[in-house]
Amino acid sequence: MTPGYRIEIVIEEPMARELARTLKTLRVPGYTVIPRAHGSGDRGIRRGDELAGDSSNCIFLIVCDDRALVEKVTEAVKPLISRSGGMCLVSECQSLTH
Amino acid sequence: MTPGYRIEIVIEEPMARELARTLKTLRVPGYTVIPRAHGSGDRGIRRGDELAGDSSNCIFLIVCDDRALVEKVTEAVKPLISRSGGMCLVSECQSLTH
Amino acid sequence: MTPGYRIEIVIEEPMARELARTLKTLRVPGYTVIPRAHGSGDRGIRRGDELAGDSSNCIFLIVCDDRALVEKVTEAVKPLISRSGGMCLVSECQSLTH
Amino acid sequence: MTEAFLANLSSPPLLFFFLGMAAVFVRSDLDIPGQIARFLSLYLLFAIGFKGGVALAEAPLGIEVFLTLGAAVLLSAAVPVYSFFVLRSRLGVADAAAVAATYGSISAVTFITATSYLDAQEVTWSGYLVAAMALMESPAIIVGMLLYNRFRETHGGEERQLRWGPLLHEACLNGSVFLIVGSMIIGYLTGPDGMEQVYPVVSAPFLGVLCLFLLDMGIVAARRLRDLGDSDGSGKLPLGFMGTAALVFPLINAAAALGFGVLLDLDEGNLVLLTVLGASASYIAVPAALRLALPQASPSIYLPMSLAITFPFNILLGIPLYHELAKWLT
Amino acid sequence: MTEAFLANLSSPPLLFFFLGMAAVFVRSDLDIPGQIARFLSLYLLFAIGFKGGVALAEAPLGIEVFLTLGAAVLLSAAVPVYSFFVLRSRLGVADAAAVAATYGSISAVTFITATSYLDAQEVTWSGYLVAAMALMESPAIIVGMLLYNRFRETHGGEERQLRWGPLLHEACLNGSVFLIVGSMIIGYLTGPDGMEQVYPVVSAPFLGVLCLFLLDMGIVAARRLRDLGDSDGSGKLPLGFMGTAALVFPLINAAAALGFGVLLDLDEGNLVLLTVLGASASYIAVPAALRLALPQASPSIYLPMSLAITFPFNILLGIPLYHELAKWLT
Amino acid sequence: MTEAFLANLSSPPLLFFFLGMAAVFVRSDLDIPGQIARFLSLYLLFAIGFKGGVALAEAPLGIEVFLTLGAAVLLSAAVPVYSFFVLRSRLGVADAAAVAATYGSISAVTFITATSYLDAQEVTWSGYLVAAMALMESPAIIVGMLLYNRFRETHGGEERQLRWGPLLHEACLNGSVFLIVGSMIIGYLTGPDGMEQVYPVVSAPFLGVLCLFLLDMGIVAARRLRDLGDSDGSGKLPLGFMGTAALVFPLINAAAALGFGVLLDLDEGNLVLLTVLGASASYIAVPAALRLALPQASPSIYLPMSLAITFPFNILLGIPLYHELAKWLT
Ligand SMILES: Nc1ncnc2c1ncn2[C@@H]1O[C@H](COP(=O)(O)O)[C@@H](O)[C@H]1O
Ligand SMILES: Nc1ncnc2c1ncn2[C@@H]1O[C@H](COP(=O)(O)O)[C@@H](O)[C@H]1O
Ligand SMILES: Nc1ncnc2c1ncn2[C@@H]1O[C@H](COP(=O)(O)O)[C@@H](O)[C@H]1O
Ligand code: NA
Ligand code: NA
Ligand code: NA
Repeated sequence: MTPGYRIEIVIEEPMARELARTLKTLRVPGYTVIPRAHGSGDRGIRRGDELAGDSSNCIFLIVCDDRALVEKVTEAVKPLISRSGGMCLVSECQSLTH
Repeated sequence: MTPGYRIEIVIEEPMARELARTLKTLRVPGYTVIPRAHGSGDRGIRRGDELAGDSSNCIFLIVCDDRALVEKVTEAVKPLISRSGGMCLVSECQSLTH
Repeated sequence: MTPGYRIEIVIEEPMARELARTLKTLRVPGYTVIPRAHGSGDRGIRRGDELAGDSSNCIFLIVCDDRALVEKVTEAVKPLISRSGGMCLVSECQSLTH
Repeated sequence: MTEAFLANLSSPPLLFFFLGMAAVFVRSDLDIPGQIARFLSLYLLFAIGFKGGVALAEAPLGIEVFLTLGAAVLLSAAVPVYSFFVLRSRLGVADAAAVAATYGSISAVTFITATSYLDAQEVTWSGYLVAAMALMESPAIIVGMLLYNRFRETHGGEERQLRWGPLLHEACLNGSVFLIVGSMIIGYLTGPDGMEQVYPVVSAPFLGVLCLFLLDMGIVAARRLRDLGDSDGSGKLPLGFMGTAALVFPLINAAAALGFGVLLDLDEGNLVLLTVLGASASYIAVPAALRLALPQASPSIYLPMSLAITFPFNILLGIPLYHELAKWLT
Repeated sequence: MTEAFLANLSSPPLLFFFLGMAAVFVRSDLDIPGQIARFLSLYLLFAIGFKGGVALAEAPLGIEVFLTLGAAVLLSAAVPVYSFFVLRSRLGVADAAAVAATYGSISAVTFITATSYLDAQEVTWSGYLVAAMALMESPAIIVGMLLYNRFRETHGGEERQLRWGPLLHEACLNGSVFLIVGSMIIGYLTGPDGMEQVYPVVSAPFLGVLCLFLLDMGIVAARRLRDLGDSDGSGKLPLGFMGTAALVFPLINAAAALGFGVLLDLDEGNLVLLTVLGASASYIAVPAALRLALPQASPSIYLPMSLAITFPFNILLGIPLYHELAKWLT
Repeated sequence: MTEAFLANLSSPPLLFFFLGMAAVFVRSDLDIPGQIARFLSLYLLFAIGFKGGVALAEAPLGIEVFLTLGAAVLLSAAVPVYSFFVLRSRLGVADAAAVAATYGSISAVTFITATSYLDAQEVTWSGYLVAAMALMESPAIIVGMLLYNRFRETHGGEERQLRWGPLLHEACLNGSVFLIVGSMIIGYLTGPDGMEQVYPVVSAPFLGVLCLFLLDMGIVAARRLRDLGDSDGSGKLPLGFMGTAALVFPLINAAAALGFGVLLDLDEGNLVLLTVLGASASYIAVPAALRLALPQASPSIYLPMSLAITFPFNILLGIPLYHELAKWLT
C-alpha cells in the first residue's frame, strides 16, 4: 500500500470523451469511469432518462501518487466544469496496484 | 479547491425518491446518484436482478462544506436506513465546483 | 457515527463472483458493488462494450471498522489484481449503519 | 391426466423456464441483462392488457362479468385474512402480514402462462379475466397493511394510524397495475381496429417473448432457491414452514377460487384462469409496495416463498392440475 | 374537422402517449428502462430510414424532389434567424441561439408519428421526405452557432472565431443523423429485395414499437413539464414567455412550410410532412450538439420548450391541423 | 466469382456492418446500448439453436451426422496445436496458447451470417451443423490450456497441475454454449409444433435482428481496429505479426475444414458451414473463459486479432470465397 490521491470528477456524459482525451494527454496512470449517474445541482435536475444521454452525469475516478499531477488534472477540469457543470473532489487514500 | 465533506449513502432503490425529496428540503447544494448497484449486508444479498428494481441499491454522493448540514443529512438518513437497510459514510475532501 | 475504513476495489467484471466469494469467507460485514464501469490502465482501455462483459470493470465498496480485516481483504485482493488488473484503495471515514 | 402434465411440461415456455433453472444449478454464467428482463415484463403486461381490452370491446358485458370481478376482489381481500392468522403461528406480525398480502395478490406471469397454456389446449377464455387480474393486485396489499396495523405492538401512546394516502397510492398506482389497466383501456377504446395495427407487436411474438422471459424467471427463481439453501445453516429462516406454506397456500386458495367459479357457473377456460389468479402469489407488485409501506417485513421471507416456490409450482404442476379440476367440475 | 382531431387522439400511439403522461401526473412509478428507450428510438430511425431509402429506389427522382429538399434546407436555415431576434427580447444571446437552433431543426419522432397518421388515413407520401428530414437536422445548428458567435459579447481583444471543425462534426455526424442517412442509403441500395428480407423487423412492428416509444415519451415529457411547474416559485425561468413561444413558433413555422409546399405544388401527404418538419423542434440531436458546442446555453430553457410543449402540441393537435390546412390548400 | 462477392457485400447485414465501421471512422457518436447488444447476441444464439434443434427433429440422423460432428471436434482440437507452435515464434507461451484457443474455437455470429448468406443464395444446409458449432466452442479452450500448462515456465518445485474442474466448467458451461445447446435441445423436443408457436420471434425477425447486431459489431470491431492503430507508436504489440496471422490462420483452417468436408462428402451448404466454422475465431466465449482460466494472456493481443481482423475478413470475403471453393469441390 502506498499513499496517494483519489480524484473524483462528476461531469456530464457528453463531456466524457473530451475528458478522457485530456487525461491521456496529462499522462494519468489510469482512470475508471462510472457511466449513467444522475443528479441535481445548480443547473437543475439531470434525470439520466434523456434519449440521447445528454442529461446524464458520469463519474471519473483517478488515483495517482503525484501531487503535481493532481494539480494538473484539477486545472484541466476547471474549464470543463465551469462551462457545463459538475464537480471535482480530491482526497487522500492508500492504494495498491499490481 | 475548498475543504468540504463527502457524504455517501447506500440505500435501496425504491427509497431513492424519498431521499431525494428529503435532501431537497434540507437544501443540500446538489447530489449525484449512482443507480443499480447491488450488494450484500445484514439483510442478505441484493442481487440487482429484481424485476421491479426492488432488490437493487443506489448510492447518493453529496458534497458540502457545512458541518451542520452534514449533521442534518445524517440525522435525516438514520430512520431511512434503520427501516430498510443501507449505510451512510462521511469523509473529508477538497472540492472544486464551478 | 463510528470511525471506520472504506475499501474500494476496481476489478474486472468476470472476477466479481470470485471476489464476492472471497469476501464472504473473510466475513466482511457487507459490500456494495457498482457494475459495468469502464476505464483505462496499464492493460489498455476497457471499453465496457464487450459482448460478454469481459471488458468491463466493477467497483466493490466495503466498509468496516476493523483494521485487521482491512489487511486481510487487501492481502486477498492482491493476487486477483496482479493476475488480471485493477486497483485497491483504502481510506478513512465515519460510518453510520443501522 | 398425466398427459395434461406432460403436455404442459413440454411446451416451449416451460422448457425455457427449466433451462434457466438448469443454468443456475450447473453454475453457468448465462444471464439476461436486467433492463431487458424488466422490459420483457413490461411488454407482457402491455400485450395482455391490450388483448384483454380488445376482447372486452368485442364481447358484450353481461352480469356474469361483474359478478366475477366482484368475486375476484373478494377473494383477494379474504385470502390475506385467513393466511395472516395461520402465518402468525410462526412469523412476526410484519412478516405474516407481508406474506398474507403476497398470497392474496396475483402473479401476472403465472396468469399469462396459463392463458398460453389454454391457447395451446384450444380452450377459450374471456378478456374480462384480465380485468379481474388487474383488480386483484391491490386489495390484498391494503388488507395486509390493515392487519399489520391492527395487530402490531405499539409503543407508549403511539396511535394505530395508517398513512392511507401513500398506501393507496402504492397499492393502486404501481407501475405494473397502471400499465395493465392503461393498456386494457386503450385496447378497449381502439378495439379490433387498433389490434389490427399493433398485431405484429402485441400478438404474434407473445409466446416467443414469454419463452425468453421465462428463461430469465428460471434463472431468477433458481438463484433465490439456492440462496435459501445457502442460508440453511444459519437457522435464521423457518425454511420448513416457509416451504410448506408456499405449497399449501396455492392449493387452498385455488380451491376457494374454484368454489367461487363453480358458483358463478364459469366456463372451463375462465374457471381455470380464476383459479390460477387465486392460487398465484405476487413477486413484483406486492414486494415493490411492501418495500415502501412495510419495510419492517423481511423480503428474504416473502420473496423466495412466492418467487422460488409458489411460482414454479403453479406453472409446472398447478396449471394442469387446476385445469383437470375445472374440466371435472364443469 | 373535429373528426380528424378525434381520429388522431384515439389512435393507439397517441393514447399511449397520454398514458405515459398520466403515469407521471398520478405519480405512478411506471418507467421504461433507459437503454430500452434509447434502442426504441434507434430502431425507429433505422426503420424510417430504411423505408425511405427503399421508397426512393422505387420512385423516379424528379425535379420536384430536389426542389423540395432545397426548400427544406432553406427553411431549416431561415427559421433560426427570425426566431433568434424574437427570442432576444427576453433571453440572453446563448439561450436565444440555442432555442432558435432547436426550432429550425426537426423532431424525427414527430415526423414518424405523422407518417403513421397519414398511413392510418390512407394518404400516400413519398420516401424523399425522409431525406428532407435528415437534411433539416443540421443546418439549424450551424446557423444558431453563427448567430451566437456574431452577437455574443466579446471580452477584450477576443476574436469572434468559430471552431468550425468540431461544430460541423457535431452538426452533421451525430448518431441520429448518421443512422437515418446510413439506413436510407442501405435501403436505397438493397431496394425492394432488401425490404422483403427485413420486413418483419423494419415494417410490421413499426406501429407497435411507436406505441411503446410514445409511452416513454409521454413519461419523459410530463416529467419535464412537472419540473417546470416545480421551478415556478423560483422565478428564474421566464415561463410565460417560454410557453407562448413554444406554441407560437410551430404555428409560424408550419405556415412558412405550407407556403413553400404550395409553391412547390406538393401532394397532400408530402405537404403535411413538410409542414410537420417545419413545425417540429428537435429534442435529441440539437440538444446533444448544443451540450458540446454551446454549453453556455441553459438546457432547462430549450429542452422543456421543445420536449414538453411543442412536441405534445404537434402530435396531439398540430398534425391533424396541418392536415386540414393541407387538404384545403391542395 | 466477383458476382458472389458483390452479392455478399451488398446484402443488408453486411451493409449495416460497414455502416457501424463507418460510424467509428468518421467519429460519429452512434452507439448501441450495451445491454441491447448483449441481448441481440443472446437472441441470435437462442434462435439459431432452436432452429437447428427443430431441423434435427425433422431430419433422420444418419452416420454422416456423427462423422461430421466428430470431424468438427477433431478440427477444433487440432487447430490450436499447430497454431501454438507457429505463434510461439513471436509470442510468449500464455499469449500463444490464448490465440491458439481462439482460432480453434468458432464465432457464432460468423456462422449465423453464413447461414443467412446461404439462405439468400437458396443453398440448403442441415440443422446438425448447429450442433457442430456448439461442439466446437469448448475443445479448443481445453487444448489451449493443456498447451500452456505443458510449455509454461515453472518456478522452483511448482507442479504443472491444471485445475480441471473450473477449466472444464468455463469451457463447457459458459453462457453462450449453454444457451445454444439448451435451445437446440428444446427445439429438438418441441419440433415443428414448437416452431409454429414461436415462429414470429425465432424465425421471421432473424435477418432484421442480424442487421442491427452487425451494426453494433461494426462499431465494436472498428473501435478495436482504431485502438490498434493508436497503440502503433508504443511498439509494445507485434502488430505486423498479429495482422498477418489473423488473415492467414482462417485460410489454413478453412482449407483443413474443406478437406475434412470433402472426405465426408458433405453437400455444398454443409461444406460451406463446416469451412466457416474452421475459419472463424471466437471473440465471446473463448475470451470470457480465458479471462478466468488464463489471465496471464493479454486480451489486447487475442481479442483484436479475432474481432477486428478475422471476423470482418470472414464475413466480407471469406464466406463467398469458401462458397466458391465448395462449389468447385462438390
Ligand atoms: N454538492 C454536490 N454534491 C454532489 N454532486 C453534485 C453537487 N453539485 C453538483 N453535483 C453534480 O454535478 C452535476 C452538475 O451540477 P451543476 O453544474 O451544479 O448543475 C449535478 O447533476 C450533480 O450530479
Ligand atoms: N459494510 C458494508 N460495506 C459496504 N456496503 C454495505 C455494508 N453493509 C451494508 N452495505 C450495503 O447496504 C445494503 C443494505 O445493507 P443491510 O441493511 O445491512 O442489508 C447492502 O445490500 C449493501 O449494498
Ligand atoms: N490510476 C488509476 N486510477 C483509477 N483507476 C485505475 C487506475 N489504474 C487502473 N485503474 C482501473 O483498473 C483497471 C485495470 O487496470 P490495469 O490493470 O492497470 O489495466 C482499469 O481499466 C481502470 O478501470
Ligand atoms: Na392469489
Ligand atoms: Na422545425
Ligand atoms: Na475455428
